[in-house]
Amino acid sequence: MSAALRDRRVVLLALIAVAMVAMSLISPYFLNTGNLLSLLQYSAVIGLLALGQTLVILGGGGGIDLSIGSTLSLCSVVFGLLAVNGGLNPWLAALLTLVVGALLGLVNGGLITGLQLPPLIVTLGTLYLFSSAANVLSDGVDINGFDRAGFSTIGQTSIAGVPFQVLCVLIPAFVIGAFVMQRTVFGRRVYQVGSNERAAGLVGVDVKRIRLSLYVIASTLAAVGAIVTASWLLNARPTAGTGFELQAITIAVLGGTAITGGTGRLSGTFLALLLVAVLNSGLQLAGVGSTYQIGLLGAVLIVSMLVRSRSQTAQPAL
Amino acid sequence: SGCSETQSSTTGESAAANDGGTRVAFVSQVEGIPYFNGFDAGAQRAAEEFGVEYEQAGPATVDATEQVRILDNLVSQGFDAIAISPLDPTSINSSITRAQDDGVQIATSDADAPDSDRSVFVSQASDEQLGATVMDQLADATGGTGQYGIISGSADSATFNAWIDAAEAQAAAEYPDMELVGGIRYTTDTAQALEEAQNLMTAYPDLAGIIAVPSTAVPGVGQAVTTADKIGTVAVTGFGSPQTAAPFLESGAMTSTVLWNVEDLGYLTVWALAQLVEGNEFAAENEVPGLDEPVTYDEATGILLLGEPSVFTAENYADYDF
Amino acid sequence: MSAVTVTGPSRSPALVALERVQSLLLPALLIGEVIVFALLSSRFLSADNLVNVAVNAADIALIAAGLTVVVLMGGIDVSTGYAVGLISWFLATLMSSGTPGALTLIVALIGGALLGLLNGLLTARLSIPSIVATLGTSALFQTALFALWNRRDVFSGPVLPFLSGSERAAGVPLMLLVVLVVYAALHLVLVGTRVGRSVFAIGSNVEAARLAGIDVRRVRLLGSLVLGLLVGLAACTYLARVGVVQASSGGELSLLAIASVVVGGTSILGGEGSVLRTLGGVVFIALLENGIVLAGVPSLWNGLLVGCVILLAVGVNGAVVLLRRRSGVAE
Amino acid sequence: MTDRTGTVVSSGGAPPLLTASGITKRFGATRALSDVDLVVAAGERVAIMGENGAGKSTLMKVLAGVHSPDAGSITLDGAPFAPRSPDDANRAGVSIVYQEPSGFPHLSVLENLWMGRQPTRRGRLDRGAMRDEASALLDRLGLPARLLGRKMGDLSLADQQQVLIARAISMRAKLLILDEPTSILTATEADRLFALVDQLAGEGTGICYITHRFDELERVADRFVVLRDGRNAGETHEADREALLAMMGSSGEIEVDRAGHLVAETSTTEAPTGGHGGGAVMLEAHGLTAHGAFAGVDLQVRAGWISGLYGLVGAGRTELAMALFGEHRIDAGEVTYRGVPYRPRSSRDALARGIAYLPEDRRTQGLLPHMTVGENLAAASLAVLTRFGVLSRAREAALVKRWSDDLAIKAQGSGAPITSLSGGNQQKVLLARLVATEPTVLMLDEPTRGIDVATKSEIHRRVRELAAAGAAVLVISSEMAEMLTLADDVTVLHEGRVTARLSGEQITEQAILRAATGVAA
Ligand SMILES: Nc1ncnc2c1ncn2[C@@H]1O[C@H](COP(=O)(O)OP(=O)(O)OP(=O)(O)O)[C@@H](O)[C@H]1O
Ligand SMILES: Nc1ncnc2c1ncn2[C@@H]1O[C@H](COP(=O)(O)OP(=O)(O)OP(=O)(O)O)[C@@H](O)[C@H]1O
Ligand SMILES: [Mg+2]
Ligand SMILES: [Mg+2]
Repeated sequence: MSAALRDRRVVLLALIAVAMVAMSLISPYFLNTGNLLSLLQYSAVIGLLALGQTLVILGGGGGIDLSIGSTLSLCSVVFGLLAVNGGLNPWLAALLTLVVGALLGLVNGGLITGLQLPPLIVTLGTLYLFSSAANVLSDGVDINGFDRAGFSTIGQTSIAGVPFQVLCVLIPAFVIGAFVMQRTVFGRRVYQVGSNERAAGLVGVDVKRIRLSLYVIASTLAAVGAIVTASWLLNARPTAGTGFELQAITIAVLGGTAITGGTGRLSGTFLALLLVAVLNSGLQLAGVGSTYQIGLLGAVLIVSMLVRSRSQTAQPAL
Repeated sequence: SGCSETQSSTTGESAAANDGGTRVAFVSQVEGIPYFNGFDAGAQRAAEEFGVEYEQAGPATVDATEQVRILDNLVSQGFDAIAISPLDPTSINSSITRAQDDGVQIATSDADAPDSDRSVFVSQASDEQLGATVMDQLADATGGTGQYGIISGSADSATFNAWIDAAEAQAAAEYPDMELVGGIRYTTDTAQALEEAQNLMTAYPDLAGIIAVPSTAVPGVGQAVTTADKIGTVAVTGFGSPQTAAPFLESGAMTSTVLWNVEDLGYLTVWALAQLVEGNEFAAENEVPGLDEPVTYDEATGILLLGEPSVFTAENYADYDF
Repeated sequence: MSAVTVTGPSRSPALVALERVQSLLLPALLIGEVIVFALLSSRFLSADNLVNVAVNAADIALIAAGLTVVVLMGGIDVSTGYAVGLISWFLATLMSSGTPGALTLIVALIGGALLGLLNGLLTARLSIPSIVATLGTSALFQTALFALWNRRDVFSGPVLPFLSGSERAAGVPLMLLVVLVVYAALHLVLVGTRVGRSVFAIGSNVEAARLAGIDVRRVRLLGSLVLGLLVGLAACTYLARVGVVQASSGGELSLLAIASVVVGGTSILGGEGSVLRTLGGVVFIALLENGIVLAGVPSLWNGLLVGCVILLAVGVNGAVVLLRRRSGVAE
Repeated sequence: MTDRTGTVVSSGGAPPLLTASGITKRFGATRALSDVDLVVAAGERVAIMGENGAGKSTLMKVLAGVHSPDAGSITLDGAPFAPRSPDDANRAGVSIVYQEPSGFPHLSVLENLWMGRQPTRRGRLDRGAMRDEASALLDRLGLPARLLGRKMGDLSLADQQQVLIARAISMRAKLLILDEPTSILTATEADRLFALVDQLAGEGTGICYITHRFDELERVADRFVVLRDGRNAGETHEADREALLAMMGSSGEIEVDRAGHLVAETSTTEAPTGGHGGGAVMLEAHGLTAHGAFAGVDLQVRAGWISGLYGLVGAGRTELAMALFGEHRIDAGEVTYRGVPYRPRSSRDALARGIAYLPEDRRTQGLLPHMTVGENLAAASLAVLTRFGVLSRAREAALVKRWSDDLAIKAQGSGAPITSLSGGNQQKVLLARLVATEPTVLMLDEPTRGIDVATKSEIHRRVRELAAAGAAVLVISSEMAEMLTLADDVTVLHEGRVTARLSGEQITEQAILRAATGVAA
C-alpha cells in the first residue's frame, strides 16, 4: 500500500536471506537437514496466533488481544476434556472447541465494542480469566490419552516432507486470510475501519461489527492452534499458550503492522514468522540458548520500529 | 543448557564431529536452573572420560512444545544419541519415535516418557523412594506428628506430581499423625512460593513443616520461614539442589534437602548414551567407571537406576557443586 | 438566554447512580473483600498476616506507583518485571561481594533510572508506541538477566535493613513506611506541582498540552525516569523479600503491576486517575491473593478472581462513559 | 480600501506593537501563507478576514509560536520576535484563543485556566492565588465562580470557549489573538466579550480578531485586514461589507450583486432546473428535533434542485444533515423519503437508499489516510463491486477510472496514496466517492472548504450538472458566495431553528445574514 510498507517486506526478505546464509555458515546442519520447510512446524501455532493478532491490530481503535495465549490454553483444555474425559470423537471435539474459541472471542469483542472499553485492559482481564479457567477445569494437570489413530494426522504427518500442520493449516490460513483481506469486502472494511473509523462509519461500515468479528476470528484461530497442538503433542495442557501473546504481537508488529491500525499485510506477518523461525532454528543449531533467542527477537523488534519511525512522519506514541 | 561458555567449544568441535567422533546431547526441562548445571558438569566429565562430545540445551521457560523443537533440532544435527528429560510424559513421544526411526538413539533421563519408544530411562532414584524419603525427613524433623504443607511447581509437571503422590502415600502408611493442610499449592516462581509459604504459616499457626517441591520453591520457602522467625518451629525439606538450599541449610531454616547426586546422573546418562551408540546391552548390574556403586538395570521397564536418593544436610552440602 | 446559566447537559438518574458506583466501587470491593475473608479465616486480620501482605506487596506497590505516572500520560510499560530482576542481580552480586548497602542502593536507583530512560528514549524521543517498545526492552532485560545469571543463583540479604520486612517500628515494617512515603510524595507532586499537573494535561489532550507550553517530551521522559527509579527501589525490596536472584526473577511482576493500576481505576487512556487509587488497587489485589489462600481456596483460582475484578472495574468505567455519551455530556 | 502594503501606519501613529513581514508557510504541498504582511499597533483592534482556508488561523499560529514560518520576519515592540513554542510567545506577550477547542476535558476549569503557567509557592501550586485570580477573571466574562470546580468536559462548548478566552486574557498579553471566538457564543456572551476587548484595547493591548460575522465587525475592529488564498488581499478602516466581500471573494466568478449574477447563472447553466421549483420531493423532514442541536426543522430536498442550508458555525446544520443520514440521534419529528416514512438508522441504510453525505471535515471524517486513491474512491461502492463478498478488481478499476476521469482528479494513478494528493484533489476524490454510488439525494457539507479557486469552481460546476441530471442536492455552506451561486432556495438555521426559507428573488445576502444572525427571528 505505502512505500514504507513495501520496504518493510523487502527488508524482511533481505533479513531472511541474510539469516539463512549466516545460519548455514554458522552451522553445517542448517541447510543439509534437507527439509527447511519443516522449520515452520514449530511456528505453525504461533503463526496462527500472529495472524489473528495482526487482524485485531489492523482493525484499529487500540485493538490488541493479550488474551490470545490464554484462549489457546483454555481451548486446549476444553478439547482435552471433551475428547478424553468426555470420550467424544476427537473430530467432533475439535469442532466444539472451535465454537468455544469463537465464544471466547465474543466475550472479548463484546466487552470492547459493546461497552467501548480499552482492548488492552479487557484482554488483560481475560488473560487472567481464561488461563485460570483452564487451570481450574483441568485441575492444573495435562490431559492425555487421545485416540491416536486418525486424529494425529494434523500434527504428526507430513506430505512431501512438509509437515501437515504447515501445509494444511498454517499456509491455508494465511492464504485464505490474505485473500480475504485483499480481495473481499470484509477485508476492505477492516482496512477502512483501521484507517479512520469515523470515515468508515460514514461510508456505511458497521464499525463495531467488523471489530467484533476480528476478535472472534482471532480467538477461533487460537482454538485451531489448540487443536493442532493437541494433535501434534497428543496432550492438552492448561499452560499450552502461556506467553504466546507477546510473541504473537511481536511477530505482527515486526511484519509491518502499525500498532495504531490500518497499515499492514498478512504477507508481512508471514515473512516475520519465517524470519523468526529461521533465526530460532539457526541459533538453536548453533547452540545458542532459547533465552538468547528471545532477546534477539526483542532487539529485532526495536530496531525495526526505529527504521519505521524514521521513515514515517511523526507517529504518535501511545 | 546451551550457554555461552559451552557454545564456543561445541561449535568449534562440531566441525570436527563430522569426522566421525561420537556426539551425544541432553535436552533439559528448562534453561536457567542450577540443577541442570550440575547435570551438565557430570555429563562433561563423562564425555571426557569416554571420549565423546556432549551438548546440552533446554527451553527458556517450562514449555513442552519448545522441548520438542529442541529435540528435533538436535536430531537433525546428526547427534548419535540424545537423552531428554521430558516435561510431560506424552508430548515428546512422536518425536522420539521419529528419531529412533532415523537411527538416533533416544534415552530419557531425569524424567521418563514411559509410553514412548525410548531405549532406556536413566533414573536418578525411583519416584517412590524420593517421595518416601522426603516424607521421612519431614517426619524426622517434626517428630512424626503435626500439620504440614506442600508447595509445588506448575500443576502439570508429571515428575512433581509423582513425588507428591509418593510422599502422601508414605505419610498415610507410616505417619498417621501427620496431616496435609491447605491442599497442594502450585507456584510459578520463587516469589510466589514465598508468599504461599507465608500464607500457609499464617493460616495454620501450628504448622510443623513444609515440603518445597521444585528447586524454584526451595529458596522461597526457606526465606519465608526465615523472615517469619520460625526457624526451628517449622521444618522445611524438599527437592532442592544442595547449592540452592545452602544458605538455608546453613541457617537451619531447612533441615535437609532430598535429591540425588545430579552430577552422577549426568555422568551416568552420558555413559548410557555411549553404550547405546556402541550397541552394548545393559546388564542387570553394571560397573560404571567413575561411579562408586554399581548401577542396576531393570530389563522389563528399561530403567537404569542410579541408586538411592541422597539426603543433603548442613554437614555435607558443601561437597556438592550444583 | 442568560450567560450565568451554566449550560451543562442534565445528567440522567441512571448516570448519576452509576457515577457513584464508579467512585465507590473500589472502596466497596475492598470492604467486601475484608469482611468475606475475615469471616472465612480468623487469621486474616491478624497483625502478622497484614504485615506479611504489606511486605509482599511492596515491590508491586512501588512499580505500580511509577507506572501510574506513565499510564496517566497515556503510556504503558510491560518491561518492569524483568527490569526488577535485572537490577536485583546487580544488587545481589554487589551485596555478596561486600559492597556497603548505601552504595548498593545508589546503584539500584541509577540502574533503574538508566533502564527507565532507555524506555523513555524509545517512546518519548523516538516515538515508538510504548507497548511495542517495552515489549522489546522486556525481552532484552530478560536475556540480559539470563546472561548475567550465568547458571549461578545469587543469594543476598537485604540491601539496607529498612528496605526489608524485618526492621520494624512499633510493629510496622519500615519498608511499608517507605512505600507510603513514596505514594504520598508522588501524590503531592502529581496534585500539587506544575509538572504533576502537566502529566494529567498530557494524558487529557496532548495537543492542547503542547499549545499550553508544556514540554511534552520532557515530561514523558521524566515519567519514565520516575518509573525507573521506583523500579530500582522495588528491586531492593524484592531482593530483601525473596533473598535470591534466579534466571527469570521478577518476570511475573509486569502484568500484576498493570492490573493494580487498572483495578485502582486509573484510565488506561490517560488523563484520569491517581496514585492513591492505584494504592487501593495494589491493596485489593494483595489482599485477594492472600485471602484466598487463608480461606483455603485452591491456588488455581487466583487468576480467575483477578481477571473478574479487572473486568468488573473497567466494565463499570465503560458503562459510565457510555451513559455519559448517550446523555450528551461532551467527553 | 488601502492597497496592500507592509508599511501601513496604524491609527495612533505610535510605533507598531507588532510587525510581521513576508510570512510564508507551507504544509507539504499546500501553501497556506505566501509573503503575508501584518502590522498591529498597541491598543489597536485589527480584524483578520478571509474565506475558509484563506490562511487566517495559520498566520495567527505563526504569531503565537505554534508554527515557525518558512520565510519572513516578525518584530514585537521593536525587537525581533521568533518564538519557537507557544510558551516562548506567551512569555514575550502574545496570547491566543485557538479556533479549535484546546482544553483539557478531564481537568477542572481552574486547572484549564492555569495549565502550564500555574503560580507556585516553594514549588507547590499556589491554589489560593489561582482561585482568587480565576474568580475575578470569570467574573469579567460574567461566568459564576462555582464553575471553577467543574470538569471542563462537562461544560457546554460555549462555556468551554469562554474559559479558554478567560485563560488568554489572564496572561495580560501585549497582543491578544482571538480566532473566531464568538462562533459558538450567544449574543449576550458575545457582547460581554466585546466590552472586554474594548477595555483591554483601552489598556494598550493589541487585538487580532478573526470572524466571519459581518454584524460584529464594526463593534470589534478599528481596521480590517483581508487575506485571500494565503496572501494579503487588502485592508480598510471601514466596515464596508461590499468592499470587504470583494476583497475576500476568491474568484471573479462570484459577483457581489447577487441578483444580476443569479440571472446570468440560471439563464445559462441552470436553465433546466432553476426557476420552476424542481422535481419530486425526494427527502422531507417535518418538525425534526434533536435536543441540543436543532428543533422543529422542516426541510425539503427535491430532484433536479439545489437547496442551500445556511447558518453560522454552530447553527446545527451538520447535525441536521447527519440526522437525515442516520448518523445522529433524532428525538422528534418525521422524515419521508420519496413520500414514504423513513427512519434514518445508519449510514448504511441511507446509502442503500441512495442518500449520500459529504462530511464537512475532510481529514477526520472523510479520508482513509492509509489507503490509496482508488480505495478511497470506491469505499462507498463496494456492494456493487462484489459477488459473494469477493471484490471484482476489474470492475473496481473501471469504476475508479470512470469517476476520477469524470471529476478530473489529478493523481499519479489510482494506486497512489491518498495523502499524496493536494487538498482540492482529495476533496474531489471524496465527492467522486459519493457520486459513484449514483445517489438520488446528495448532501454536501462545506463542499469547498479550504480548497483552491479553480477546484472550487470545478466542484460547483459538477454539482450543478448533478442536479441537472436529476439528483436532489442539499448544500451546506458557511460561505455566502457559495450559497449565492449554487442554491436554488436557501433555508437558514439559527441556533438550531429555521429562521428563514428563501427562494428566487428573496435570496439576498442581507436576508440570509439577518436570518442567520437571528435578527429576523
Ligand atoms: N497543520 C496543517 N497541516 C496541513 N495543512 C494545514 C494545516 N493547517 C492549515 N492547513 C491548510 O492551510 C490552509 C489555510 O488554513 P487556515 O486554517 O489558516 O485557514 P483559515 O483562514 O483559518 O480558515 P477557516 O476560516 O476555515 O478557519 C488550508 O488549506 C488548510 O488546509
Ligand atoms: N456535542 C459536541 N461535541 C463536540 N463538538 C461539537 C459538539 N456540537 C458541535 N460541535 C462542534 O462545533 C462545531 C459547530 O457545531 P455544528 O456542527 O452544530 O454546527 P454547524 O452549523 O454544522 O456548523 P459548521 O458546519 O459550520 O461547523 C462543529 O465543528 C462541531 O464539530
Ligand atoms: Mg481558521
Ligand atoms: Mg457543520
